[in-house]
Amino acid sequence: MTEERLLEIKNLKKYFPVKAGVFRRTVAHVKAVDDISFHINKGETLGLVGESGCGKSTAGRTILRLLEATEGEITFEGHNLLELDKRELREMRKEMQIIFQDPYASLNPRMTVADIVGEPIDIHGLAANKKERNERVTEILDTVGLGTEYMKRYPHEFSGGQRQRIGVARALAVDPSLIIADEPVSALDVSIQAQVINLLQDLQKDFSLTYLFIAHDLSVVKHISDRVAVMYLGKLVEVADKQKLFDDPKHPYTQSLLSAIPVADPTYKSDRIILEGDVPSPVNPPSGCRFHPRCPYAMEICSEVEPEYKDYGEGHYAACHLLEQE
Amino acid sequence: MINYIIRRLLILPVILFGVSVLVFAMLMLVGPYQRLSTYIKSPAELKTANLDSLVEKYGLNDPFHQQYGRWISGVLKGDFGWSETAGATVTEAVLQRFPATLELALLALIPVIMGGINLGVFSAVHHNDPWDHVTRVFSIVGWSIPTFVFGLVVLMIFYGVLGWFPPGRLSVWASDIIRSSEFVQYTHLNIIDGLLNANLKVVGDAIRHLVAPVFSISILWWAYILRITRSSMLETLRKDYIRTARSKGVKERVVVKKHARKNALIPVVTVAGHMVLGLLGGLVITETIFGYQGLGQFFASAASQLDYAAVLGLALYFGFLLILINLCVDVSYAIIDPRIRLE
Amino acid sequence: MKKKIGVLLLSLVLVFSLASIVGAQEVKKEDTLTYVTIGNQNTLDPHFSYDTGSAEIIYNVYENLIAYQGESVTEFVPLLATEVPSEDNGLIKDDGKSYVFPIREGVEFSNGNPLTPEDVKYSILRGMINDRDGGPIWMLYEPLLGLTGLQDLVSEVLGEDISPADLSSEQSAEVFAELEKVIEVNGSNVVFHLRQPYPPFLNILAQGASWGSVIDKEWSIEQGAWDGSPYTIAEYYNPPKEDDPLYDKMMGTGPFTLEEWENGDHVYMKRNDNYWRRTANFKTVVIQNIDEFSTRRLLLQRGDADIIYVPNQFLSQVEDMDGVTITTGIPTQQNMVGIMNWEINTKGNDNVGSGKLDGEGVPSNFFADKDVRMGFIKAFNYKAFIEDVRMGNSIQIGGPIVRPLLGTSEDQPVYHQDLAAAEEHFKNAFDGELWEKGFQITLLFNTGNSARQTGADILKTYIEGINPKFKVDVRGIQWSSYLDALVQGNFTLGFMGWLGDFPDPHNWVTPYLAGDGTFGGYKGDLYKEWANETVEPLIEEGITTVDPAKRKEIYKELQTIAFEEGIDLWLDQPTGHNVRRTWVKGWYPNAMRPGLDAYILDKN
Amino acid sequence: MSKEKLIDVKNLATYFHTEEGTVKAVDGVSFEIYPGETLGVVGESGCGKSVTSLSIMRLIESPPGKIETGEIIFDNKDLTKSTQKEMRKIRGNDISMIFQEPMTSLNPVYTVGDQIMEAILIHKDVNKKQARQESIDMLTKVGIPLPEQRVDEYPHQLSGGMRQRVMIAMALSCDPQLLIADEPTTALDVTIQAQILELMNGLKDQFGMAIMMITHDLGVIAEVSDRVAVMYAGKIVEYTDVETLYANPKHPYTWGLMHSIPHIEKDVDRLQAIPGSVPNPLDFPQGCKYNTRCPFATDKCREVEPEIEEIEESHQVACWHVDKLEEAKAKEKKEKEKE
Amino acid sequence: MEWQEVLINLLRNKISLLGIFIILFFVIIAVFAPWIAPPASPRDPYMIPRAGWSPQPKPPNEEHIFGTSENQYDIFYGIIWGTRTAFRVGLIVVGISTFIGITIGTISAFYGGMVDEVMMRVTDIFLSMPFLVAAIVLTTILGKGLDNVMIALVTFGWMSTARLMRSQVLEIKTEEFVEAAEALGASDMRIIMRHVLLNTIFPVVINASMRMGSIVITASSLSFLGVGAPTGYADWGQMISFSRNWILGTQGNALQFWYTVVFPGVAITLFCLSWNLVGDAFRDILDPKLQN
Repeated sequence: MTEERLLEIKNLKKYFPVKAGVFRRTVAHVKAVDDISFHINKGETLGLVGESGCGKSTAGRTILRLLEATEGEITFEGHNLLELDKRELREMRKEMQIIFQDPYASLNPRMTVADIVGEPIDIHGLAANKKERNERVTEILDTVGLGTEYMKRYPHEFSGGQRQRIGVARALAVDPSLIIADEPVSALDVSIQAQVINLLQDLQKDFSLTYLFIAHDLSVVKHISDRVAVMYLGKLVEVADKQKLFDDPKHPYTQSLLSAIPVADPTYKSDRIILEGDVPSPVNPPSGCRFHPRCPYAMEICSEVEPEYKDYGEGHYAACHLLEQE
Repeated sequence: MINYIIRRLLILPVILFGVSVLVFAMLMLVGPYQRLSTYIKSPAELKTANLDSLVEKYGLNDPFHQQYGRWISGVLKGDFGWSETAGATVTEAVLQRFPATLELALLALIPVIMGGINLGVFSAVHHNDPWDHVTRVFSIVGWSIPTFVFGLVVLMIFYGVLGWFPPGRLSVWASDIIRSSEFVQYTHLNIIDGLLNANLKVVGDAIRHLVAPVFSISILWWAYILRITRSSMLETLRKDYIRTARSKGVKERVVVKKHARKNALIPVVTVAGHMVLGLLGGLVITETIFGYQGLGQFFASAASQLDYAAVLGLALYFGFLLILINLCVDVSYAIIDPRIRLE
Repeated sequence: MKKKIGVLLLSLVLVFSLASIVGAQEVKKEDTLTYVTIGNQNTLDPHFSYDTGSAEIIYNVYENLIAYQGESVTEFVPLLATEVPSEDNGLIKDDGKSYVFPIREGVEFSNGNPLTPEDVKYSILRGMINDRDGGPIWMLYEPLLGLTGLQDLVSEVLGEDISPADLSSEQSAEVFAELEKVIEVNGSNVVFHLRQPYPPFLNILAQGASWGSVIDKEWSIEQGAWDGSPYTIAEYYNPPKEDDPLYDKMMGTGPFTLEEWENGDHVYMKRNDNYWRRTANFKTVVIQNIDEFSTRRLLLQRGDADIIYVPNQFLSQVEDMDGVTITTGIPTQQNMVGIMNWEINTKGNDNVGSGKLDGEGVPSNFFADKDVRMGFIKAFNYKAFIEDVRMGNSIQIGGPIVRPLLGTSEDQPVYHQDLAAAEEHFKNAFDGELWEKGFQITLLFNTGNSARQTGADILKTYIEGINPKFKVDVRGIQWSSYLDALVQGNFTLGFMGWLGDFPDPHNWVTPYLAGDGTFGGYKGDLYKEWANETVEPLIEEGITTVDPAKRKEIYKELQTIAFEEGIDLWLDQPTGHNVRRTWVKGWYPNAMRPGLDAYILDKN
Repeated sequence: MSKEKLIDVKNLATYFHTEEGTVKAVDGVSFEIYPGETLGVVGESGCGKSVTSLSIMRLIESPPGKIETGEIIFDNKDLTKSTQKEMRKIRGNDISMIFQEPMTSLNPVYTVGDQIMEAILIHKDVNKKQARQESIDMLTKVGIPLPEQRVDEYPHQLSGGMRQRVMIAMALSCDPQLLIADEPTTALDVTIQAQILELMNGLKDQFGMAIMMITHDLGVIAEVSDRVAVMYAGKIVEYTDVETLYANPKHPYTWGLMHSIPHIEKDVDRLQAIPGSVPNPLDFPQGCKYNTRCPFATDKCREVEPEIEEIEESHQVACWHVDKLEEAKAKEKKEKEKE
Repeated sequence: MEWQEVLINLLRNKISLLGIFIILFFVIIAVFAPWIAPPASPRDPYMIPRAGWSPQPKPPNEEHIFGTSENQYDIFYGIIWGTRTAFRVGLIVVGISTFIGITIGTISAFYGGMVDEVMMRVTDIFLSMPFLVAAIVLTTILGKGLDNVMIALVTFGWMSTARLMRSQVLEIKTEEFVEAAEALGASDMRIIMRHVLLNTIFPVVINASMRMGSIVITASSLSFLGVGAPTGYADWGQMISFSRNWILGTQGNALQFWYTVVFPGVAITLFCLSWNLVGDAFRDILDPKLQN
């Protein structure tokens, strides 16, 4: 595999202000994404996992500049995305697309499939005339496995799986190189998930796409990703090659996450690490290592010093004091 | 929540300022001589009235900011000016009429809110039953009848034919009583004063005069509240926590009254705020028809006579009232909904 | 819990309302008179008041030196004076320039203060110093000094135009010295000194409820009214209504006292038990203001009102009512006239279309052309108006003066509809140009006055029928705008009414015909010139002549000029009516009485 | 098994009569639950698993819903024939229920304590003070820290996991014999899901109750169930104990489902997706309802609906072509061995 | 749900069908007014011809099938041409105020921040006067006449739409399909027009349909209070105000002048009712919360 970096994230931060008081002044920040760095290579799939509220979706949206980053650097094919002006950004959007979680909310209910898929073509002027546009739409729909007979229909006439295909088709219409898939299958029925996962994999091959695959379901992430990044409370705790991460998770959080997954095999018995308590609020995250209140191996230093996020060999990044001591 | 209320209170002067500028600007569309006619009642007065000196005297030809400044500096000192329509200072006129309107509005609101909510709940619980259809038809038809038609019909039937509910605020004999020295007017609300003085005849007479206007003004809002409550209730009855309550073995009556109604009231509270707004408008018509001397009638006549001190004063007063009502709405939200209260 | 409160409240309402329904029927108190009318009162200060609403109250609380006798508007009875002055009893002296009033003794104000001649003098002078803008006090200045107001007197005395409000105390004293000459206390008499004879002077003094009312000097000064000093004219001249100390307080010698006044809503008056004549029959008199006719009607029907105001057009609704008496055909001192503006302002005035004689509008001098005026006059359907609109309750007039005043007679000529003549006049107008080109004009009326509107509608109907090129629009506007249109000269033709101040032809010819009259003054310079030459000398002669026979001829001539020249569209003099419960006894009409006289009434 | 059945559902059918037509949400379902065991009901959305549970509770909104046929024998009574009054005595007391969305299943305007107490006050003869104490005890049992404080808090002040614990506390407050858990962990994060599942397992033993666990997650089923019913389009298509099901699925749907999900413990290059989508409940296909998606479907499948039959001991399947599946399994095994 | 589907549902719903039927009935009357009631003066057909000068109403007869009102205005003519007036006032006022409301609400919600703050405070200011009262003031100032009535109603009639729109847009703004459009590089204008407006329009249409009725009532109330349509103008509110002093009949014959209030009263109530019926049914159809 050639290690050409398509996307490089450096020290990305996204804070949301918390306003309170009589004058609605900003009194605190929700540190949804707090200083994360990673990269995605061309043609690979990077899985980004974490529990709800850990900032993974925010990270995805911030990379696309659907949300304005608070700080950091996002380099995409050599351009720093954060420095683009509105017009340049609009141009750049052809290269990066997003697929959403909720197939019901992500399609405009008042537009026909042809219009939904045709919209990116209209916006970027990718078709010279109506005929060409329709041909292109037909072609894309065909690619995602939808027949042309659906073109004049509205989203609510479709099942969840078909809708997700429409969402994929829309993303594909501009012929992007990067697709951020934000929990693309978690709202789908079990029997449909596989269809969409297979489709995504096929498309990746056919169009040499790069994916940032955001999900909370580790089994899906494991299935589809080349590398996996684990987030906890706005921070990356571990990033590694898929095999390495699942065989040899270094961070205690990754370990407990892996052990918490129920396995569809009644004979399989795992030594489950049950974490105590809930994920703390990102407004006022714990000091030091953010995982320390729930960490079964927490030490004194963990509550005081934030562990460094660093490479523990062969691109296996992690942030944990345990590892440093070893 | 408290912060929010403080914020609202801080914004109050801004809104009131805006309202006063808006109304003032509207009034300035009228030429100075035309505005002067407030002071001239008949052609006979034209003979000796020196129009130009009057314009001069009242400063009607001055630029906007000067006239406004003059007025607002008076207001800041508590002087809202003289109302020709009322023949009193605006403050006096408003204070004098406020109890009447308050009494009417309160009596109109209480049955509306209580009755409308209960009917709405009833209608929602009996969704698609004949009773539901009857109340729905009532609500749509009730909402479609103009107040002035309805008021006239009510007057015709209940006073003209039956002689039950006379117009005005009190009968002459009753007003003799309340003006007598034994009778203490604590609140100027006749019903309450009557009760406090243990004079049931006055109470009875006051109520007798209030029934018809209350009835004709509230029919519209009954229909409205009913409708909102119904749909809100229908929505609430489909909520998961209703299912939870049922799954605990809670009686259906309790499910409706305890679990559903309180939640369903949250949107109704907003509407109740709107309702008060509309009610104030409706008072203009109702008070006119029933010869009930309150703020609504005052506003109508002040407006039609271009009595600008009164119009401005009343506009500010209404604005103030409305903002207070909105605050009340917000507070009642908080009472009902802990999510807001504990914010 | 909530439900219980609801049930409780509901049953309370039911119980109370049922109880009161039963209880209310008995209460038709005999010692209370309830009069329900419209509008509101401007003030309770007699020297400020110039409207019937105020007068209705003032009339029952204050008294004058003399009053009209019964239904007559020409004969008087003494009231606070003991005799009515006349040439015969020698109390009118100096060829009608001095009037002597012996003041009645033993009369007290309702606070117990005795009435003295000094009070009378104070009352007259206080009124003349007050002399508010637009007020009625010109009616004292005109007979006594031949001036229109205090401003004129100041100019005359000081020889320069200073506003009375700016007088120094020395100047004030100087003016006051001249002013004081008009009235003199002579023992128990009060003597008025007129600069010129003024035949209707007694009428002016007899007019109740306003400038002639006698107030209590001591009490008035206590309240903060004019302090009686010669030096303070500036301070008390033309007070804003809201600062007038007598605005909402009353202290008269009359049969009733003021109990409570909520302007625009109600007035309660109590019997004055200290009254110098027999005390009134009613303990309480209530005047309620309810603008909605239906409501008033129901109050009458249910017996909750004893007397109500019924506009002419609704008379039919009370005609067959049980226990209700209606008196119609009462002579009044008012008329309705179509005023024609001789010099219409054409700039920015959308009542005149293009403002030119081009078929799309009318020129400024449209009504200065006699043929146009006569065309309009001849096109009007008088018969329909009197019969349908007035429902017969009206007398047609042939000039500004109403009957039975001097200068009028039963056989006086009046206008009749004559469409052929109207066509002829229109053909002659503007040398035939008008007939060729046509015109477009907007007639205004003040909304709510359906008689005026119908008047305009009648003109529209017939004039448009004469020539299809004649286009007449009728537009209703607020009273304020209507008045504004008149003052600004935007008025074209519109109906106006005049309510007599005192029953003398002078009070009728002046507003309509004089170049500076209430209406005549807004007809432009063309009219002023014309009036100056033709009518004003006659008006002047009329008021300074004492001999009634001579005066009659003068006013007859004025009436004839007005009729023949078609100065205005002289329409009618509506007759009055009174609607009351039959149990109200003792009522009789008087054209000059402002509405209610509770003293003469009784309920069995 | 000779144990006495706690609840016996026989041929239950619940239809919804809507304007667009009749929705046969549950169409002839039979199963039983024994005391102390966990029955897993697995299926995709719209398969009728929730309606089944609501039918047992008699909480189907009527109209439009109606239990058409069948019996639900509980405590020697047929619940389908019970009055609502009788049902209220059972609900929350003998049978209680927890739901998928802990966010929306608690009434936002009452405190946690109020809502737990309500159930206790209805079913137990205690006063308010005792009820409150019991609520606090229950909160302690479901592992909520500072229960004395939490009892007076409102649902929105709690996290999702906490709320689900409150729901469980509420459901168990009257010591029910059967707990119906309708997707209790679907809305929760993996680590919280693990907590809740652990908690439920612990409480099950402690309270000695049976659980009917409804979920779409084959992993959750495998973890907690004793026996499993697989539902598809209003029918149970396979019904057996959990080990048998996972080791030897006999219905093509069960088999397809298991192949279509990625497994954390083993890697595959490509998932075997079930084609098509769940049929519209207003327009179910004729014959076997799975025939539109089944790789083994024949004309027979398209015409006649198979009844559920016991093909091995305590292994019921509703399929005409169990043999074909076995062939496919064998083929697959061979291929794997080849590799 | 789509337009066609909504329409089909509206036609299927008995309540809304009744409403639509009544509206159509009024539309036919309005369109064919010149044939149903030929105008006396073509120059201004909206002025009701007077059949005489008497102030007292006259009962229905052959010539005037609904009778004549106070001052002899032909009631039939007034009702027929008043239908046009009702549509004109309703459509123009609702149309313009809805447009203003949509614009302000959308801009306010879409851009947020200071823009939102200022616009909402302005809305608050306009909302701080009761609608009818504000309309009375402005109509009085501008003078009688239908145009002025419409100006007043528009001036004080846009706020509810603006607020509704704002809350709708705020809701829609966070929808994923809006984000999707943004991710595709769509301009703000395109997002507003194609995504936001298209999805917020139904509640606004419901609101507008409900307001059709109440605006006509308000306009009539102004006429009733004497500040609305010019005297004699074909306007239902004025027709009712003509009946105002006659509604009680005479003693012993309370229904003597029934025709003066019944015909215009029925017309205005039916008109308002029809819009409410459609609006109500519309809401039921579109309210996803009420759909199971």
